Amino acid sequence: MVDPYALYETMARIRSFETAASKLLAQTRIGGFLHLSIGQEAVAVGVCAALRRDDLISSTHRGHGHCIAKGGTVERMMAEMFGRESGYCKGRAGSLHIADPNAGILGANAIVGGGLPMGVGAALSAQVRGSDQVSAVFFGEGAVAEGVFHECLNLAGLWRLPVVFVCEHNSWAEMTPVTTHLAAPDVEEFAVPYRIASEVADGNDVLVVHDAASRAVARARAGEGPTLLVCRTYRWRGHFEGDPATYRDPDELAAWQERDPLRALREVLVAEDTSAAARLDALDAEAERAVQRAVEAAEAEPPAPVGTVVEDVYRAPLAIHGGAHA
Amino acid sequence: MVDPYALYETMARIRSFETAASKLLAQTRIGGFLHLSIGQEAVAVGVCAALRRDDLISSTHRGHGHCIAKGGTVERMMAEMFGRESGYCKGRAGSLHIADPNAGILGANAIVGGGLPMGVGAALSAQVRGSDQVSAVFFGEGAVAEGVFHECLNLAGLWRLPVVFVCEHNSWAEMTPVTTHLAAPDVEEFAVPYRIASEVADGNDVLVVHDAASRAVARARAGEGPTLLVCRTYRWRGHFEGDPATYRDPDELAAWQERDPLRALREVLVAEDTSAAARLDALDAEAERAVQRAVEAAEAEPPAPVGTVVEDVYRAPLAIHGGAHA
Amino acid sequence: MPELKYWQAIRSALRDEMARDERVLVLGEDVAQPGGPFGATKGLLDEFGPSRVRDTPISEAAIMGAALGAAMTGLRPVAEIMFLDFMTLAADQLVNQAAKVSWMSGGRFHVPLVVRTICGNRRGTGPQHAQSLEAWLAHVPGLKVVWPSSPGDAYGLLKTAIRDDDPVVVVESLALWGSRGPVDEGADVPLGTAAVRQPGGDLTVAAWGATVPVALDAARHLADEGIGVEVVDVRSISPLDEATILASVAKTGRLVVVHDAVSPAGVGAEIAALAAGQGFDTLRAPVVRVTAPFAPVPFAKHLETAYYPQADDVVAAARRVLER
Amino acid sequence: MPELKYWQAIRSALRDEMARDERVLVLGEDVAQPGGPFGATKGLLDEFGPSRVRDTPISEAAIMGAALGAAMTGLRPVAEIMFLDFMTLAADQLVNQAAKVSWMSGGRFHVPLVVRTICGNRRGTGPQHAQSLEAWLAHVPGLKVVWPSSPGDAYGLLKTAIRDDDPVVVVESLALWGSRGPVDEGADVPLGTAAVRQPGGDLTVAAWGATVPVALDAARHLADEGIGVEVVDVRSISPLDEATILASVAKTGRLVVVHDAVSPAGVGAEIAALAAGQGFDTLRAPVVRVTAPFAPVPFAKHLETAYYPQADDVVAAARRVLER
Ligand SMILES: Cc1ncc(C[n+]2csc(CCOP(=O)(O)OP(=O)(O)O)c2C)c(N)n1
Ligand SMILES: Cc1ncc(C[n+]2csc(CCOP(=O)(O)OP(=O)(O)O)c2C)c(N)n1
Ligand SMILES: [Mg+2]
Ligand SMILES: [Mg+2]
Repeated sequence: MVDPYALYETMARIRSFETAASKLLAQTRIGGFLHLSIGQEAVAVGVCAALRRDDLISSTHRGHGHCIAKGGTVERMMAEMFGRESGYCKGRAGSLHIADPNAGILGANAIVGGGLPMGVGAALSAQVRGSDQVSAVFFGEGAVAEGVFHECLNLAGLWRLPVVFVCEHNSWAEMTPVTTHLAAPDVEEFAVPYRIASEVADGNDVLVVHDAASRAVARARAGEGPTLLVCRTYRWRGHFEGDPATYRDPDELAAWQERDPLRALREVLVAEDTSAAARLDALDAEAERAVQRAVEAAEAEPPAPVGTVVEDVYRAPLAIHGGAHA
Repeated sequence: MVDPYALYETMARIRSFETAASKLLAQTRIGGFLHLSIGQEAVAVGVCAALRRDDLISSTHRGHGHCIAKGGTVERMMAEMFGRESGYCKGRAGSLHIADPNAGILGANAIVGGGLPMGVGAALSAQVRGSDQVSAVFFGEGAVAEGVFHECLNLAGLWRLPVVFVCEHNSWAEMTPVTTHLAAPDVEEFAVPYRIASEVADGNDVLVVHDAASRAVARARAGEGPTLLVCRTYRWRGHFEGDPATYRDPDELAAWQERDPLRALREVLVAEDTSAAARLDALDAEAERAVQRAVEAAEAEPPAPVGTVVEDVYRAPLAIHGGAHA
Repeated sequence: MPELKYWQAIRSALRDEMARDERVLVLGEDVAQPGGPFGATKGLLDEFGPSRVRDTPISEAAIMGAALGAAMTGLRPVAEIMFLDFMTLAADQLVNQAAKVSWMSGGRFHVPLVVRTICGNRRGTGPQHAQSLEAWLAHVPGLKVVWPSSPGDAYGLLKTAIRDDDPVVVVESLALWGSRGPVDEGADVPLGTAAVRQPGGDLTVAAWGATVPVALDAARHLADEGIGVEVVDVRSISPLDEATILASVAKTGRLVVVHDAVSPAGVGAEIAALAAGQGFDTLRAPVVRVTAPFAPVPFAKHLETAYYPQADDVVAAARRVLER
Repeated sequence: MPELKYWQAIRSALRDEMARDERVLVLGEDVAQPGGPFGATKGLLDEFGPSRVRDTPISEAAIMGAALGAAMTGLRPVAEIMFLDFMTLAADQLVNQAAKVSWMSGGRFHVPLVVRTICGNRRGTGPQHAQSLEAWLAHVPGLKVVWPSSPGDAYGLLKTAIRDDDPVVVVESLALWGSRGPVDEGADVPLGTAAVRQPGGDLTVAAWGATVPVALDAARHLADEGIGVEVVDVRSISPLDEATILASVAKTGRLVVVHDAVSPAGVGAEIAALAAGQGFDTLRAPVVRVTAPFAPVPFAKHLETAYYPQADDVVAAARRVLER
């Protein structure tokens, strides 16, 4: 049985991390394109809690939540945002590209749909190696319009790969609503022509997401093939930090904020147990402290040395061609 | 009402053309990759007979039938196979790339799925220009695994474009059966998540294809959007000329040859009218003569001048960079 | 002449051409209702309506191919591929289809297609939003490729591209997005022409897009030392204005090429090869390419700054070449 | 040493590496049951079973990306993209993903991925099956690219590529498919090395893939006239073996590059630029590139023959360079 307090704790960590990142960017203490998942934490946490540490995920441009939920540390993520060598990408690639083999994070991705095939490939690898690892692939509903989504569903369906396709359906792709970018919003219907299982979950209810994901993961682990899991949710912030999001109706946002995934879980737990509130408050506070420590530590580190930018292009260093000083 | 004799005539012309091409290649009088549609003529003819001359088609590597049915002449097609300047591509691009603006042929295509978007674009153009032209896009079931197929269905569904997607479902993609390359063979199911109409037709019955296509074209012309029309059929020859097709069961071929689209229509017509046989024989003979004349004419022409290969890269000639004689 | 920002010049060219020619159609991700990811299509939807200004799904291949089909059948589409890096997703439609249709059809179809795309170099956009892939495009027969470095050229080249009957890729620099300059709405900028931004007799520096200001900066430094740098804004990546480049090299005898792309098989290699070929007899020193190192584009500002050529790097390269 | 055909050498390398290392996986269109579109994977399914030898759907992006994911998680996949032209469909997965994973992950993920692909040049396959796009690949940091010109190299380079921990694209020539040659199953051919196929003192001719026989042919002609041509089989397109090329140019002072790709921003430009840069002081004549004209590849045999560089063209270029 999943511990709901653990779920809450992780959601709180994501919320704290992203809230901090938003402020840091506004203060220009960090730079870059920042896509926050505030409001969508339940999907990342519900799904990743159904996974083992040696399972794999592939993530998106809106990936902080996935990475934290899968076991990425806020220290190394924050160091990456600050361009520090201790960051997950040695400070060179930024928050859009966090990856960690130890935590089973294949990578965030700045290409819409770009991470799907590698997630399918990880499932293929598990199948070939005879491992029971499972791969979960996150993507927004906007990625459904990318052809590669369909290539992946077909391949996974054909080979019955142990993969869970997790659609974070927040009804917006940048500044464009789903009615403008998908012929129909019901992404789960794509399971049918590929003969794969599907689940639809309330993406703001972490327990519901976790249940659905657990069934999907169990099927995958048992060799029963892929699942398309569609979670309806909503992003609170603009598409990226700096986007005023004037394109959407404030009431739409307000309605979804009423359904804050953290508050929703809190209400469930408090209704069950009167001491819950204090416990959850403590988790909130600890999440904030942890993120604050990570910020301070990252900020105190020196910038990644300039020379490191040409490292790791290949496993063994090659004579590098070109460069300003060629 | 469609004239079934006209349908037969066109099927006979395609059959003759491809039979001749096969022989010419075997005799090395022509070269190149040759993909024949013998056995599938009813799809090309049934669909194109439902189109007007100013409607557009986009075709495939197996495109002779589409081009002839849409009004391409066997003379210019044969000249192309012979590499003559009077060929549709001035002899330079070969049978895989036949195109003709006058007959509404956007082009055959050597990239699986490569012709779909341009067909959708032609429908977009009609819609923007306020024309009632319709666009028909041919593709094999193998192309369903290409992501671009899905991008096209989504776009056409969203914008309700006047396009008919015609799947020539012959259950093989090169040497690989559909069970190996599609998670499920029922291509028509893809209409559902895109909210577009679908039709399934016996691809070896030209009257049935024509009926289904006519409904689809009527919808498109009336502004009611796209249709996915799936025609089950079979290719008699190998994937390309020279492929012995040892990978498939001879009984499978034999069963489909029993259902020869030309013979099937002949039987219908003969049952209706005792004088039909003679009339159809005459059409067969005339088709063969026409193709023979085209072969002779093409063969008699000189090869396309070598210098023409650098022409038409741009509309107005540019200084050409490079080249062996640079 | 009005002063406009780079992005305003783009918008202005789109607006003027759409008003002039009803065959012009704009399509891409977020171009209609949102007015473009960075504002370059603002107002077009209101002025020209939803039929001619269309938000698309995130489907780069379909965007490119649908624009191609529309171009073949009577329209003059301007398709937007948001970032040059995403051209990889539309590459079949661009390279195997659009670029070849005129040739394959025996010159019977034409493809009056414009593809606008942004390069995010020098703007902290990281390894998948900042690649300079102009060399890929230059290697494709059937395409024309331009990269404006000023608002004036952003306007003039886009306008000419829209009026051209062949597929033209217009690469725009996010780094120059807010730069201001005069825009002459009467003047076309012909495709296929480079522009000498500053004359000089000692050394030719060829640059384009966001490296033009870098080259001009370096030229100013060197001018203080009495060294005359001729800065050639290549501007037309394909076809290259070989005559202008060769004439400059003939005059100076020395060539430095600066670009933000990596070096191997870049457009800098092409220009160096041109000098080593037709220009050989006038060349008095090695050709030096000042480029990004052979690595993806870093996100962190300090790494990005070090990654891209700076004026100092150009000055240093110039000194090496001038020693000879 | 056995004599094998080019395609048999490929098959042999695949077989040997699959037998040696159970992490090696082969996937692609028609590679398993049919044994490959041109036979290069025949017998692998029977020997290694359906888990490790897989027929895929016609989904180039998914093939590439699935192979990438498998490479990141413990396997060493050999993915086949049937023709190099189709790399356009897998370009995002190759360029934006596979090539960058090692760098982006701070060196924590590695991508021991091999991509085999055929170039149909000189085989009547026409404009969408015969493009030589090696310059695109050479322009991508994170990729290695080789193009064997003989059965021996087809074996040796593929074997080394499979053992390499970075993504390697192996381009194979359909034109050489049936060519025979000795295959030393013991010898590895290291990536990043060129091979001097024939020594000579008067002129360097650099070539790869199907132009190597053309260059050798030209060299024989010129040898009859007492002219010593050094033929360098570039073989490793990325990284280039700059040292071998420069050493040859230092010796001969003259360079002709022959390739089947179009000229602008081709790998020939890179090699010319190398000579014009580091090699400048040893260069005594203009560098001449003998390439395809700037047009798509024609299908008709007589046009195709005229389109691609022939030995005569190389001889003519050599004469021009030797006049100097
Ligand atoms: C291939 C590609 N096309 C376009 C973009 C620009 N882009 C970044 S995020 C985004 C919207 C994605 O929407 P969705 O998949 O629903 O994810 P969400 O942002 O809603 O989480 C777009 C168009 C991109 N990064 N990659
Ligand atoms: C993008 C691309 N991938 C692979 C090929 C090689 N190829 C040519 S035809 C074909 C099979 C196509 O099958 P299908 O679409 O069913 O058409 P059919 O040949 O059955 O008519 C393949 C794989 C190609 N031409 N283009
Ligand atoms: Mg979304
Ligand atoms: Mg088929």
